[in-house]
Amino acid sequence: MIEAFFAQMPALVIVLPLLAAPICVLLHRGGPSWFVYLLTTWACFALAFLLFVQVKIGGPISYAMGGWAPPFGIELRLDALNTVVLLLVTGIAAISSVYAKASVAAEIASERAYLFYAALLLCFCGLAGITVTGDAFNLFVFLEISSLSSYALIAMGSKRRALLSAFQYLIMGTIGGTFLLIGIGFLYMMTGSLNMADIASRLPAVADTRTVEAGLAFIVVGTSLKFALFPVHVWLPNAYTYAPSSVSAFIAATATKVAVYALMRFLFTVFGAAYAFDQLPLGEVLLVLSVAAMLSGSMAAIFQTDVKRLLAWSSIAQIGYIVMGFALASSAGVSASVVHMVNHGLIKGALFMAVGAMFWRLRTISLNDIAGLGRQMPITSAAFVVAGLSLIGVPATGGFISKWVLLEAVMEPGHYWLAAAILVSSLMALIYIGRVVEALYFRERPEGQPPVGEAPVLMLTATWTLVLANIVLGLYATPLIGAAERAARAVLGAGS
Amino acid sequence: MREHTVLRVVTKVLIAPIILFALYVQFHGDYSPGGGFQAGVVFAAAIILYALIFGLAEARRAVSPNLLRITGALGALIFAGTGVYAMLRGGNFLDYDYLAHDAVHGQHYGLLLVEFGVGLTVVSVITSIFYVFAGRGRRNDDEQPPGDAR
Amino acid sequence: MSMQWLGWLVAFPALMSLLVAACGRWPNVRESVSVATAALLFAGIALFIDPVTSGERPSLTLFEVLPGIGLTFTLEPLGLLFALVASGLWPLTTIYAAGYMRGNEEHAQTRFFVCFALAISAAIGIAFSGNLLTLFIFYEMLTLSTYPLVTHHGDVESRNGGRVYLGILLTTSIGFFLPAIIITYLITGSITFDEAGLFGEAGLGVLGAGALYALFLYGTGKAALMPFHRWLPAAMVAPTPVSALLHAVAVVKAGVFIVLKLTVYVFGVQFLADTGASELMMWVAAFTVLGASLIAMTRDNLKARLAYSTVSQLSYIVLGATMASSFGILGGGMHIAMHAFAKITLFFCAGAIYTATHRKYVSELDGLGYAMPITFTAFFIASVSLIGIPPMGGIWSKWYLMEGAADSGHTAIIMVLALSSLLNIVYLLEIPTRAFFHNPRPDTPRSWHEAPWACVIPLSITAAGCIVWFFYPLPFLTLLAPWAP
Amino acid sequence: MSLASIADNFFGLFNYWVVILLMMIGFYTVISHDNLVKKLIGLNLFQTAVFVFYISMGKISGSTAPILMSGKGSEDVLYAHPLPHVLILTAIVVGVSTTALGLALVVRINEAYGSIEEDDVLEADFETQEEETEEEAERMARAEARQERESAQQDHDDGREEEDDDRETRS
Repeated sequence: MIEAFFAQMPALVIVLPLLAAPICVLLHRGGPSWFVYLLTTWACFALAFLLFVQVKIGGPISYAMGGWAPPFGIELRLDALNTVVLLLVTGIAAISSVYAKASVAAEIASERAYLFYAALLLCFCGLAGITVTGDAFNLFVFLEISSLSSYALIAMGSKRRALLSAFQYLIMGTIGGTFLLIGIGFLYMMTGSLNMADIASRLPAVADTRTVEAGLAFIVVGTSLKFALFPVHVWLPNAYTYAPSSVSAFIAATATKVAVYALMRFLFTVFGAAYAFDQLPLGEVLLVLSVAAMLSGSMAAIFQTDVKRLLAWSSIAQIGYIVMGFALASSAGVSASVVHMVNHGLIKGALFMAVGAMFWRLRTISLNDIAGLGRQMPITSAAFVVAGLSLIGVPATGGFISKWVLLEAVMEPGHYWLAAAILVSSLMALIYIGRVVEALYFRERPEGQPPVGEAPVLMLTATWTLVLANIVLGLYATPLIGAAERAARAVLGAGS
Repeated sequence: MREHTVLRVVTKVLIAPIILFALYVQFHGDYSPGGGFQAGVVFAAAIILYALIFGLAEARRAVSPNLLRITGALGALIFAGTGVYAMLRGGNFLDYDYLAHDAVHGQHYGLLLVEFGVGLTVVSVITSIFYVFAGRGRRNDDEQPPGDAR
Repeated sequence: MSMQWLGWLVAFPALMSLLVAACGRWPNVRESVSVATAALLFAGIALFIDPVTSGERPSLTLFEVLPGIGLTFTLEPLGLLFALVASGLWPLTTIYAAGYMRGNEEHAQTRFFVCFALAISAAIGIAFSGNLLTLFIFYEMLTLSTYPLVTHHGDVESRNGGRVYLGILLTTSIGFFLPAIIITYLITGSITFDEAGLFGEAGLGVLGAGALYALFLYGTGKAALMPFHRWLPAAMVAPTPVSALLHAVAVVKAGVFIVLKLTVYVFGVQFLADTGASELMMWVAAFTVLGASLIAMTRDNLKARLAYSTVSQLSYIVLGATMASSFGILGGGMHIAMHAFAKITLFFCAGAIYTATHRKYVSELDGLGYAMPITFTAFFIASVSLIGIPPMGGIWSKWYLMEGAADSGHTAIIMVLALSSLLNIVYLLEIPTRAFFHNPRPDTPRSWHEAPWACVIPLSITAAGCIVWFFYPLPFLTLLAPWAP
Repeated sequence: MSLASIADNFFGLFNYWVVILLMMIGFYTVISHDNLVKKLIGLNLFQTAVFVFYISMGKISGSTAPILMSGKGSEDVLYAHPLPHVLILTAIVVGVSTTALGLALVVRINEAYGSIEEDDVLEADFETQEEETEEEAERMARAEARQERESAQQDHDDGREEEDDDRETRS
């Protein structure tokens, strides 16, 4: 029985939220729906952890959907790379589910809360699906499930700008998704298969055709749109700014990471590092774009007055770090990418949660309105400070470890200009986080504002869980780095 | 458009065959072209036609949005539940072989159940979308049939 | 001696800071806890003197931060010296701070004492660190825990000062120090401190080694080498006990201590002497010595003058390191202690003057010597010690530094040291001279007298220390024996 | 290359030309039009092009619909590849959902702004944003001035009392 259960775990990670979403709709009430959401995400987190251990011990797992053996049926495939991403996604979801209750009660009309949770579960299902699937077309479907539900979630934001932001995201996201679909079509045309491993084994025979090159280009552009790489990032700041707090925290911490994962999966597992980076100058292109993303994102973040928008721009910069890592196509680079994916997920989750807690009290989140909150919401503000330090890359936090491994990865082949870009961008992070911290602690509350108290306990617990996870990963990074190195070996070993 | 006798009569005559056809497409999906999605759309078309001719309020009374919410969720649950049931029987998710005593029957049952779930959800969702769009901004005067606006 | 002690000693002040925070409502209990913590810490560290001087190198690895790189504490003579100085002066600073903070009715005193304890914890961590990563972690912790102290007043001026403070220190550490560590790691495959240096077989040329050395030294922003010295005067907006702690004990000393430690345990004195890679930074330090002294002469604000004096004096220690000779290290190590005693006395005096009279400009101090005789006598003693005239301890460090310069053949450096002493006379002795030999300004009331006893006693003790170390420099010489002739 | 082969190339690949044409029309519409509904129409066209691309991919010359034949000669029948059809059915569902969601957003944008022209909407927002920015700058200046005044007075209150925790901010 236990063995049967272990064998079913890969599917359960997707099936549980898929079952839970309609249950939420049936329940028709916010409170019980929240409970379902909480249970589902924590169950998935536990599953992801078991899967992580299982893969670590026993190697990759393959699961045939519906009993149709790959390459004909849909295969769920778990290896060292996607178990880490899955652990991140489910972990953030589990913690943000604790956070969601109070935040949703404040921001979403109570008669629609159950729909909100259902959409959140679908989004979660999509993200988990992208992570575990080994089938190219299935990946597209899950990507669209998660995107569609996140458009809806963002549109539930309290300001009317949320609607336009969601619409713009919808246009950009759909174009990205369609590009991905075209790319997968090209691959299918040339190989006659949709299973990633199968495509990978058939590609070398036809690799020199323009069709495959075009397919690669479409896939890169399509996924880049989804994770907001530099020139196609315009949807992200608005979407994150106007989304409800719990959605910003969840999506900022997971959605872009999962899209990056999708691109990594295609580049390394399907095309192979040798094809994508040696035969085509993709590495150089991505490196330049990642530097541009880091510098422009950080620069834009410095000039924001809305804290959520500031964090959104910082996300664009941080995505640059992740892309830079795997664009090096070295083992150290890929593992640096994975490390930063996890760390940035934790950091941004914590930051958006802290900001969401302030929003919960103030209903606004501009630098002026949060002025002086350091005394009135000390726990929330302290969480923001610690997570901010991690974003800057101060030692003893997760962000430092990211920077360390990334610098190591870029300096190893002697790319000192990339190292300089990373450092400059970190120092810019110091400036924009510093602005928020100064507003929190060194300015007085705006005149005529009544004093406010702390956020609810559940919100604080969730925020601080992420903050503490950050510190633990900063002091004891060996397991994370070990996992990331296994991931790098897994994808590079399969590709080259 | 209730005044148009021709339309009313023709609609009344047509709706039953449309639904019947939808059911045919639905339940023959495992033998011939068809299946839940197509059947669901056809079925929803019948409801929408009814709403166009007899008014949104009338349609809402016949097929209430609340019912649609429940059937929509139920459909998804049937779909996922079939898969989970297969899991409980010892197979993989959606492995119909395990649903009955032998694989052939199992495949039939599985396909029927899953397509039924899909169909149910599609009917509900498409009709709900129609209700939401058509009812937008007219909550207060439901007497006005939406067809007049077009 | 159990190795676990090392970890506990680092954690002890940080843990006690929680107790201090908990006692926030009862100021007397809070201050007692602070002083007791400080004294216990000093005693705990002193227990290590014997084993370390007899050649032991106690080491403790708590856990691995990165694969192969642990959070490691290793005790060696330089670190022990720095830890002793920092923890020895802390109880005095705490007593003084209690007097100062109450005397000036400062706000948020609990936060002040908590951050104080955290800063000491970080300083001890730096002293004990066994590899560059541990060092870096505690270095940043020190910067961050002193930031709230610098911006203590919370007004616009202190905010700007804090901005400069944090900006320069974090920029240099993240911008220079971190890449330097990673380059070291990539070249040598190790970042653990080693008595023989790490670059022995790396085949690093003079240019590469020189560039890396410069990267490290500028990365150690706390060593205040020009042009990254601006944070030090900027941090003067802090209350005076903070300035004393920052500029005499923990922060700046941590900076120069790191310079010494890098020179000895990462590059190796022999390696630097052979390649001459540290020459460039030696001239930078020499320039800083003279430049900062010249700026100090133009400053009328007492604390700003002392700050620039600190910039100048710190570069003595950097000079000691960069001349790449045993005598230089010895002199630098001595100067860490001597300058600490002298400069903390000077800041204590500046704070005592402010508490008693609310005057902070040199030109306002005319004739105050008769109202505050103890304070200004102590100021005089400390100034003489800094200048390097017997019978004050400062002569020893200057002596060894000059010997080191002669030893390594840099006669020009001897000139620099001599010239700097002359400049010291000009800008430091002006203050006691004004206090004792000028007529009081007309607006000086007769009722002015010494600051509270909690301020006066610590500064008397530290001033006495300056004299004692002239006659009894043995403790430092024993600790620095590996570099002694 | 002879004219005939060029023509052959062109007409032989006509399905791709159709796809490219449709796709570009759709893409251009999305980019160039201000009207949100037109943008959605463009998006639909764009997606439809991909659907056509997939379906034409599954076509085999001389084949029939992939429905299992029974009876005489059934084993010689050439079927079109059914898998692309199935795939694209899924993609169509995704497309329908996207369109429905997009239209729902447009309806609500229309309700919130009274317009579905992107320029008007952005302008409306820009105006409110500008007002907010001005207001904020003013407030910031006031706060700074107040703080400088206060720091000049040098009075700081130590340890403000616990705030009233129960303040309900729900709207």
